Amino acid sequence: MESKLSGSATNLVDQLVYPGDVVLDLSSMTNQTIKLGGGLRQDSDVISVMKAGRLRFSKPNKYWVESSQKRYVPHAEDSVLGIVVDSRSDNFLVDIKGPAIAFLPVLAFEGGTRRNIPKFEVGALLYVRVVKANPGMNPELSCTDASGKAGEFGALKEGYMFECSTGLSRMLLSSPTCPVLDTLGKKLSFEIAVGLNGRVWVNASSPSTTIIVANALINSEPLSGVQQKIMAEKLLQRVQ
Amino acid sequence: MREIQLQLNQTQKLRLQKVLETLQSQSSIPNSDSSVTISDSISVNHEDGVLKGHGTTDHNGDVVATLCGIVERVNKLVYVRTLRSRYKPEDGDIVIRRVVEVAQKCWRLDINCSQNAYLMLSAMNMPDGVQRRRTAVDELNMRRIFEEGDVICAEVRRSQHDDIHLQARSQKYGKLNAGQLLTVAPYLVKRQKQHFHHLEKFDVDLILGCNGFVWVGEHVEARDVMVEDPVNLSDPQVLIPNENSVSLEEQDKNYTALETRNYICRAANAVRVLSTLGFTITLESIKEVIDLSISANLDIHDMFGCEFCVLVAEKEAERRSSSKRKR
Amino acid sequence: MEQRLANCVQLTVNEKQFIENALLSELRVDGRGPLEYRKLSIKFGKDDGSAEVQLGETRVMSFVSAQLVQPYKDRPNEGTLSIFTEFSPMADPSFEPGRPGESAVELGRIIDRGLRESRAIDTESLCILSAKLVWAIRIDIHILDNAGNLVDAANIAALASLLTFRRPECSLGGEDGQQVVVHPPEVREPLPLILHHLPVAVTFGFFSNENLVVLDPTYHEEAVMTGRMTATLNANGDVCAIQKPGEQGIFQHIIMHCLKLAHVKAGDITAKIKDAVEKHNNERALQKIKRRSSSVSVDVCGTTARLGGKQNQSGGGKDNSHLDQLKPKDEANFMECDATSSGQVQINKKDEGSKNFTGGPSSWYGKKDPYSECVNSDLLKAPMDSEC
Amino acid sequence: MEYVSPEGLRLDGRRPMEMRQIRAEIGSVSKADGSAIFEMGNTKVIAAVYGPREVQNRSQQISDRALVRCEYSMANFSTGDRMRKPKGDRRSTEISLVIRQTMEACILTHLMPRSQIDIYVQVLQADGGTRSACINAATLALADAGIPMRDLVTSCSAGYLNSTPLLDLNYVEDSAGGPDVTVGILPKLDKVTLLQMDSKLPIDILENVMQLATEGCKAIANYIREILLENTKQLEYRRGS
Repeated sequence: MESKLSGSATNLVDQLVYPGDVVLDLSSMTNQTIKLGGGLRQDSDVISVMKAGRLRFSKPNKYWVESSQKRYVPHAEDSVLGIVVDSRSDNFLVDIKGPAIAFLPVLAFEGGTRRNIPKFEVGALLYVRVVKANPGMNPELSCTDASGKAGEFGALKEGYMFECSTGLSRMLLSSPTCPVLDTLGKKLSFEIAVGLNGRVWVNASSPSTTIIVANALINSEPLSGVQQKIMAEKLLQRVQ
Repeated sequence: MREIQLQLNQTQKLRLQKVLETLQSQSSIPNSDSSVTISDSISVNHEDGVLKGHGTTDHNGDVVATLCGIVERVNKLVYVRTLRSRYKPEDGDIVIRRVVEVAQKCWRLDINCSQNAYLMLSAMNMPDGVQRRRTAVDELNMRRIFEEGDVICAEVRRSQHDDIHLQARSQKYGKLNAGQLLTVAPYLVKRQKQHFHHLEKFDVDLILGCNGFVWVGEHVEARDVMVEDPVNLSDPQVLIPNENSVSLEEQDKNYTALETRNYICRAANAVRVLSTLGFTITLESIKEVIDLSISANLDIHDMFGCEFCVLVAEKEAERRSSSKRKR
Repeated sequence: MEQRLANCVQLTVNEKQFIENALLSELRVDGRGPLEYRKLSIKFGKDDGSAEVQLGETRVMSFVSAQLVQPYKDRPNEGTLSIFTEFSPMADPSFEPGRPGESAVELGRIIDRGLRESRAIDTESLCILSAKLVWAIRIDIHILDNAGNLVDAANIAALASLLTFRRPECSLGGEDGQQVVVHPPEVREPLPLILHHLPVAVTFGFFSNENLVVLDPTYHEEAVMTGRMTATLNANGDVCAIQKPGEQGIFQHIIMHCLKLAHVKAGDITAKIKDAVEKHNNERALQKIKRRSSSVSVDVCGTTARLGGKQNQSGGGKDNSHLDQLKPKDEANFMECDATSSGQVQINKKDEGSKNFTGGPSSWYGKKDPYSECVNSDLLKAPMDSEC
Repeated sequence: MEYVSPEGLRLDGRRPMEMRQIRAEIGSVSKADGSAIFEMGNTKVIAAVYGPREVQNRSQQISDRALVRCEYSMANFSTGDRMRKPKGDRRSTEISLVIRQTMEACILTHLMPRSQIDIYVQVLQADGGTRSACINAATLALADAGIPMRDLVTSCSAGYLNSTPLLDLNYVEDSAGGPDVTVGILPKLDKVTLLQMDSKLPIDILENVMQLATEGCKAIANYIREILLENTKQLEYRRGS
């Protein structure tokens, strides 16, 4: 432990860390401001870990712990897939797999006014953006991007939605495009929407394509890049 | 079959049987297949185009009933009118029922339909009779107007699929005092122009609620029970002692003469008799039963006797056949 | 209110539509065909009469136990069979803790009817003393993970555990022939139950589109489908129970078609169960030989087994409670064993031994002491008497 | 035991394909919105329906359809041995569930959103076929309450004893341990909604027994329809115009 502390924190970056691990010793650092993300905590003058995962660092000074969970902790500016569970006069209640139901104000749509409130039935699937995620409050969602344009946000029609871990959805969103999507995309044509909250929506012209893509994605979670590629290719061969 | 629940002796049975036969022969149902049960096909002329109304559904192109009742046709519309069922609200209906809950800015009434109805505070004439925005104070004083358990008469304002809203924007609506509330099957009360009646002969008020509740009570000149001193209303602290002091005086005012009470009971029993026999409850039929009971010199409690019931039935059959002949 | 909404996360409209649309082209979301079963695996516990069934991701565990009781008055020569189900909120958040809900009761009844009414178990062979003492067989079914089609999984688990259950042998002795002697497993090999046939439950799902029928519906399909039918058949094509509890109407010819399909499936599943049981029995037989020849091997294979009687004596037990009840008659038994061997090995041996014997009563805890109730009752002149 | 005599008569003198006498009465509970008594031979059940009414427990409210609840119970005096039965035993829970789902299948629940319909059925005399009698009584009560339904559900049981399919088993035949098939059908749509079966029966014989039970259901459906039609007519005649 001591040896770790004496060195800079960088030796833990991209390593697995566990709750209680000390990542940074502020006393040994010379007046450097750092930004802490999820899973890290300041404990007097050390920074310790709160959840198991990989420590990530982004220049110049951001640290966070990345892990894969079934539930989602809302975070502002995340794009997520939500399910409408109820509608009230001023809000739609949307489930985003978070600890609390999220509110989607009825006016949070492009050009939204009292006159043209959209109608969603219970169980509708929406691609939305988290606007506010303060602890102790229900998260607030929006169906517009930061500039007020609808963009890709809104209700997703047809297709199939499956749930996965947050890790998988992060992998699917990573750039360069993750191998499994890359391989599948070369042979099949399909639409996909990935929510950071561990929900993925796939749509294709034929149900068989949708099922293949969905199952390939679900199966790719524990696989490395090369394995993913092999798996996807095998699957495609079997189909053709 | 829903029989008439009476202990009849043999001759009474025969007499009632005869009455029912007369009624059957006089019925305005044009033919026997206009009454249907669930899953019966309704014959329609598809060429003219059909609008399927309440109580019908489509099964392989056939119009099929989903209720037991009478098929009614209005132009292209075909629907089934049920007999026994809960009340189905229509705009403008007069309803009577108890307050079950005092909620935010509204009272909730169980009006014997699939859902409780709302009477918004804003849909009420304020006691002071002034048109104005309802304030928070008004909201706090809602229990001074109606409490849980009060019997209220109101009008259906809007009966959309979701919510049923009532209104009581006239002096004739509001809380009902000094009388009896009777329950009958809603199909026995027909929608008419006039649901508020004053039987002058007996000084009795009669309100036929479309939801199957009938009010028989002491005649009230203008329904001003809610009128209270507006100053007091806005200030509840003044009102509380006031109320106590007034109570004796009010009791005196609320005293109903024995004679009136007797008439109320007689009218109420008349309604009960009609309801047992399953006859339509109208002002005329009630009046007739009361007159019949008086002319027969019957005590109020004897009105449930089988003999009287049969008598009423016979009279009703006679009345219907004579009215038919007139037409 | 919000909590309730959060708990009942339902299927999205998209999923519902997709599941039905995909079925129209004979496809299911997990890649199966409409009439395919999920992968079935049967595992057996160390104890006789315990089985864990995994059907796709559905996991059900079943444990059979037996106890000597007085028979019902109207059936003095027959042992009894009862089924208990446990739907823990662990397996599915929609299960409520506490009293068994409607679905738990229904599941228990379907399995119960399939086994009991079709006389799958020879209950007469469970009688020891007519009108006085019979074996009561109890099946406990625990749902560990709900991923759809609990009925089939639970039924297979119940059958597998019944097939591997062994009850101690009993004989009548004493002067009047009324004394019951329960032979500990070391002395006489415990007996399996006699099963005449295996009623296998096969569940079908129906959808609002009448032509769609699926076999072995998953959790998501269960949320979409509008009707369900469970047919319990044996491999000979005898229908033992059918449960179609209302819901959507189905044409009769479709039902007959389903029954024929179920017959084929029942044959497959029966074969699978028998295979698994045979494999387990072979392993068990091998173990037995090993145990008798070398005590060390017992130690190895007994590690996961519950330490039974040992803890009664050593006192530091983790599941003492249920074994306490056995004390009165087991004590002598253990003493004997103690004398012959020592240490851990001996403990395991004893454990192996007593387990078959105690397997039954061990899960009756929570009730009154069953032995004082049934064995030491005045009816039975002779108390239990180990011949060890 | 011989359940069918060589002359082809059953213990109570019926032919194998003969149903017991059925009788129905509408409107036996004055407080209920709909009620009925249904008798099949000595089996007698009473059913009462309340609703559609406001949902009592608001957390159970369903926003797009009506909540249907059902409670089945057996009167202590309904069977030969008169004993106190614990309420909510497994059998009644199952039958409640079965009746509820059977009735729910035919009630047009989407027409009455956010309301509740309660069905109470009680067995007054039990002599076999209580489950079927309860469903028939519930159908009548629901129709009497003016609740819109897709079709009338009717139910009847059949068994197989002494190699003979028997319609409408009574208690003695029911407790003989032979197969017992209870069928509930939607007569107009000609679909089977309820099917329960016990004991052991080869598939092809089951088909015959099921067919017999279905015929029984249809006969009951005709009777129920007549009763309902007559009831409607009488009410209308008395009400007048």
